[in-house]
Amino acid sequence: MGKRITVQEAVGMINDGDMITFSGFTIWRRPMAVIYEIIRQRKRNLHLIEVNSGTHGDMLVGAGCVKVWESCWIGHELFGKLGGNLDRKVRNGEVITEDYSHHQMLLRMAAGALGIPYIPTWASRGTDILNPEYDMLGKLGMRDGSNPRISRQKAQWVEDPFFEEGTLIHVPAARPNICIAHVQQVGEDGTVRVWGQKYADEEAIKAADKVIVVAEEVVPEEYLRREPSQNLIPPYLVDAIVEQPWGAHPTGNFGCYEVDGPFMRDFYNKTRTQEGFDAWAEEWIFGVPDFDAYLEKLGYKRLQSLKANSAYKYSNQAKRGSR
Amino acid sequence: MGKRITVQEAVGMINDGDMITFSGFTIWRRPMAVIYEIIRQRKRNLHLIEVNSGTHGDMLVGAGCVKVWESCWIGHELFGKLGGNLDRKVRNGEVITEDYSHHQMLLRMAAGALGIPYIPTWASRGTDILNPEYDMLGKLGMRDGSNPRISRQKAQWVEDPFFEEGTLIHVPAARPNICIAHVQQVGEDGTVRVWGQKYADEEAIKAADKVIVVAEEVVPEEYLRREPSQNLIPPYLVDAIVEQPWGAHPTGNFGCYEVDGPFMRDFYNKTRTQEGFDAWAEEWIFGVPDFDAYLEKLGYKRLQSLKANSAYKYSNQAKRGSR
Amino acid sequence: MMEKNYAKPGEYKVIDLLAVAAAREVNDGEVVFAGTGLPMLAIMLAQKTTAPNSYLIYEAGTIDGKSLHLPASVGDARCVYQAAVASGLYDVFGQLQRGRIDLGYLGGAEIDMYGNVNTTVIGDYTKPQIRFPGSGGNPDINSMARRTVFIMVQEKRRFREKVDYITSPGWRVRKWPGGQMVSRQEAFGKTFRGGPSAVISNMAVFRFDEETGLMYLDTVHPGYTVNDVLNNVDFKLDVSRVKGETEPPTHEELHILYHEVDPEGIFLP
Amino acid sequence: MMEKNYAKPGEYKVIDLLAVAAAREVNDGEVVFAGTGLPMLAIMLAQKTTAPNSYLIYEAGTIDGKSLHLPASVGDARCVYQAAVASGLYDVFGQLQRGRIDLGYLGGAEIDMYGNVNTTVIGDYTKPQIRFPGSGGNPDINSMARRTVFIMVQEKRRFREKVDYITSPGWRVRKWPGGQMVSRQEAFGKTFRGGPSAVISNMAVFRFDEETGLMYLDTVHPGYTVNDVLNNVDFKLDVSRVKGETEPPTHEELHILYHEVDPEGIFLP
Repeated sequence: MGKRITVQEAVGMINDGDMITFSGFTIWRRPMAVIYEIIRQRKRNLHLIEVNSGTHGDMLVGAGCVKVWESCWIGHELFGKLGGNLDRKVRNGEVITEDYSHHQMLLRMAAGALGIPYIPTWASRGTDILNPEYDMLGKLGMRDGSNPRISRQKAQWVEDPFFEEGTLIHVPAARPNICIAHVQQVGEDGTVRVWGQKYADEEAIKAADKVIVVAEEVVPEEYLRREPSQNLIPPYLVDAIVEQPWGAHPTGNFGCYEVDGPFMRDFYNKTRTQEGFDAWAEEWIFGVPDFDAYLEKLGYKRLQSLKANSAYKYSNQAKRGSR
Repeated sequence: MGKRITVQEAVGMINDGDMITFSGFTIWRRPMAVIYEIIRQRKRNLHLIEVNSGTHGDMLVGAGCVKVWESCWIGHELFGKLGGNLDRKVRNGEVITEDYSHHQMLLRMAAGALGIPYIPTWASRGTDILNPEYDMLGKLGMRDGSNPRISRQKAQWVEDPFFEEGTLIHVPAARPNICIAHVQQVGEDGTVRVWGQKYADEEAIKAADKVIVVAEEVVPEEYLRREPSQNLIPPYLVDAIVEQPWGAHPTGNFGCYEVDGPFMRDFYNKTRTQEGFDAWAEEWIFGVPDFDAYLEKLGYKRLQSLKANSAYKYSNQAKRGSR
Repeated sequence: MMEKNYAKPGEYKVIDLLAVAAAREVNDGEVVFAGTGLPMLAIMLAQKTTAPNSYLIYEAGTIDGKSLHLPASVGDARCVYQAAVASGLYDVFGQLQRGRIDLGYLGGAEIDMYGNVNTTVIGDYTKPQIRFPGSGGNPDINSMARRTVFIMVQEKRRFREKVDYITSPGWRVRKWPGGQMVSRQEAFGKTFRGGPSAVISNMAVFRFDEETGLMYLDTVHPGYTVNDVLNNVDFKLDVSRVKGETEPPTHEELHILYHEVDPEGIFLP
Repeated sequence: MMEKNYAKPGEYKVIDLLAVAAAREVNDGEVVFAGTGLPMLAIMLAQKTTAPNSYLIYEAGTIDGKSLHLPASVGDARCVYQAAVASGLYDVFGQLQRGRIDLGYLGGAEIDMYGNVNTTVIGDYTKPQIRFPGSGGNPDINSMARRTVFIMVQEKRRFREKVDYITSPGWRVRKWPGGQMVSRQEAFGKTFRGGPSAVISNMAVFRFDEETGLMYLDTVHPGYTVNDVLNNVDFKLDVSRVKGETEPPTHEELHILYHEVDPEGIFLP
């Protein structure tokens, strides 16, 4: 139906300065093919707004694409205890961070998806997340309304007048320009099916104004529509479709492939310096023309070892622990 | 696991004066076996709080079980253009009504499910739903906090301070004592699977303090857990399980059976007078000892004609229209 | 382009014309919220004629179903067949509030000259003469979809200067607290989306003046006159802009309605 | 009852004791929120010993999974196997805020004497020395589950009088705006649920005084002394209530941990 585009074209839909969000959870089901291409196309001043971040976010930060990182978490789980690039760039004052808690970020995305400007929550009272001194966008004068996607306040304290249960917090809706989602299957017209845990994908996709869906495979609409209660998103919410097998590597994808732990650990280790990251990016991003070439460089054997067993939904080949 | 009880025992869990909600949508998937038994056990002063109501709600009203009806809609779709009992009892001042819009009721239930006391919405501004003269619970002094489930205000007008988008409405959470849900399948421990449209079941179940699940069939947990992304509710949110085939009759149930239109139309016609309703209830509720006897009275042929074709998920036998 | 083969009065029923006129309000590619009855006929006819790429949402929680048999209500099992998504109210109402819905189809018991609709009570709300089903999603759709088409029965007691209860907001509404009648945008700003764009009755099609928010007569159905309409309206109706006759159903449209959309005669007698 | 067959120091590693001590905090039938690592070991051990009817929720969106292979993170495909529900964050965090969760397991980089935990930065937030991953769900779980158990590394620089950043609220917290340190309930009333009920380190188990909210020493692990603990705490720790030695792991527990819970050695070296 004319929605099929390439990874390169998908990244062309992203503008410098865009507020952007992604599918997935920490090191699972991140749209890595698009992430690499964003870096290759040298997008700048992105405002990441994410329920949680991970390898993909730290990579964008390392490549200098990110001005604001607004989320609750960044790291590589077992394969890297923090976001090496974010850590360094925050220490150097090169990236603006705005911290909310996980539930708050989720609710912010849910409010965006629901079309309301804010939502109440009990979460995270008593913490420095709500310390007005640490409202970084506010301190930098970015809450003046000049960017209509940045709320005028970080949060608000309000008394519950309905049940008199005390003081709660209003957190502002997340309103990204664009969401890039990697999923297992998309129909030719755009119906999205996600297998396994859905994370916060529904909220992220619905909160965004534009949606790019990258899928392991594009399948007939009729096939997905045999079980409509297993589908997450209808076609008219999807602006563009990219078919990219393995497109979430090195993050994992339920039913498709494992997290590539050694690849991720190597990445993390190299992010402890900018030079290290730059060399890594030179090898794995700038040194290859596109994602298929990247997969070729990884090689059949490595990919095959990550491939999910179709009964387990994960690989039972990859060695994971010390025994 | 000790959660299996009878319809009679389930109704024993309901107290006079309880705030109560149900699964389903208008004339679909309502827990009718329990509704009949509530009437048989002559529960009184119930406060119905429903995303929408239908045949079941009007039946409870007709039987004198209901003090407050708080919802957005009541009727029998094609088979009865309004709630005959509610219409009569409201005209006679015998039932208190509190009107919200559909989206507002849904959001109220969602707020209850989310554990927050209220939620903002743009819905239904400019209508008499928000006319303070028509805040019936307020006018009757029932918003004084003596019942902690009744909010102190019907709604609140608030300016959006985050994106300056204007005046919106806060509606209070719905906090029922109990939700009674009729579903297709429940596991022995309480995992709930709903086929087809989910309506507002997830919100209603999660908002309530106690949950009774009536299912067409109780199945092994292991069976439902083969596809966990198709399940709606985990076991620990379910307090009691009742197995009752056809338990939603005369309302319909996706994949199981059709709405019994003629039965419903007959019911509706009789509700135009209290005497008519009373005679109907005498025949179909008080005149039979339990729901299985009611099904026996309906008879095999009638039930079989309603039974869903397993490919279509509805009956292709029942004559529906004029041609 | 093939010339249209119109049916003559007597070759179709009023309800057919209602369905056809309503179907013509859909633009191709739009996302449409439809309720039980005529709205279903309208959108399904549109999908089979001029708007094949439009998407149909049912309030109970199905999106873009391709029903093999006409649903008798939006909660019907028939809604789910070949749907893109079968979910629930939270999904579809959330999309509505998020601004994703182009067009809603609604009905009502009473409508006033500003398009305010009543589906709640006749008489005083606190002591009514009749209690109707209530709002359902009427006010939600009519204040959060980009535009709304109402389908109504044309009677003097239904087209009133003032309705007994504003269930669904027209172009001038009550602002609470206080209750003054003010324009939508004046009352609530740009976040108040949509509103009634057309009212289709069994006699005519009405639209609304962008400035004043007042209803005016747009076209009169074949077989009726402007006077027929005026005799069935209880307020001063602007008839100065009548464009002429409502386009009648074509034989092809009637065929689709009776043989493809509602062959069982659920809504079409 | 069979007599317990305890392992002696040297027959188990510190991490084994941590997992076992944490597992003992679960009561049967409880609903438990567990993060990656030791929390997973603890709840899975508990399910195989003293709390077979407890329910395990992973933050990424699975409920009561019966993993065949130990997940390496809460987003792992392995979490889904034989789960009651596989959904997403909106479901499980909603249940948390609704008050459905009995126990959360958490970790942290720093903890103060009131149980405030820091997982965000070392140094000034606006110009940090280290930027950690951030809060994740730590503050959410620790203010909305009925109680929380923290698992920490025992070091002077980690058990501090005051943490650099309160990521997760202890028993006396900052009330904003203003920033005074006040008790949870004083600050926010009864809707502030839960809080840290135990801190389990590699040396000891700590609990909190109900009145003052101050941490005190509860039990010391075999092989450590009260003085060892005092030397690794940077505030005045109440050691007057020490109950004695932490119950060591049994051979059965160790067998389950190494052969059933983590046979691949994902978290257990």
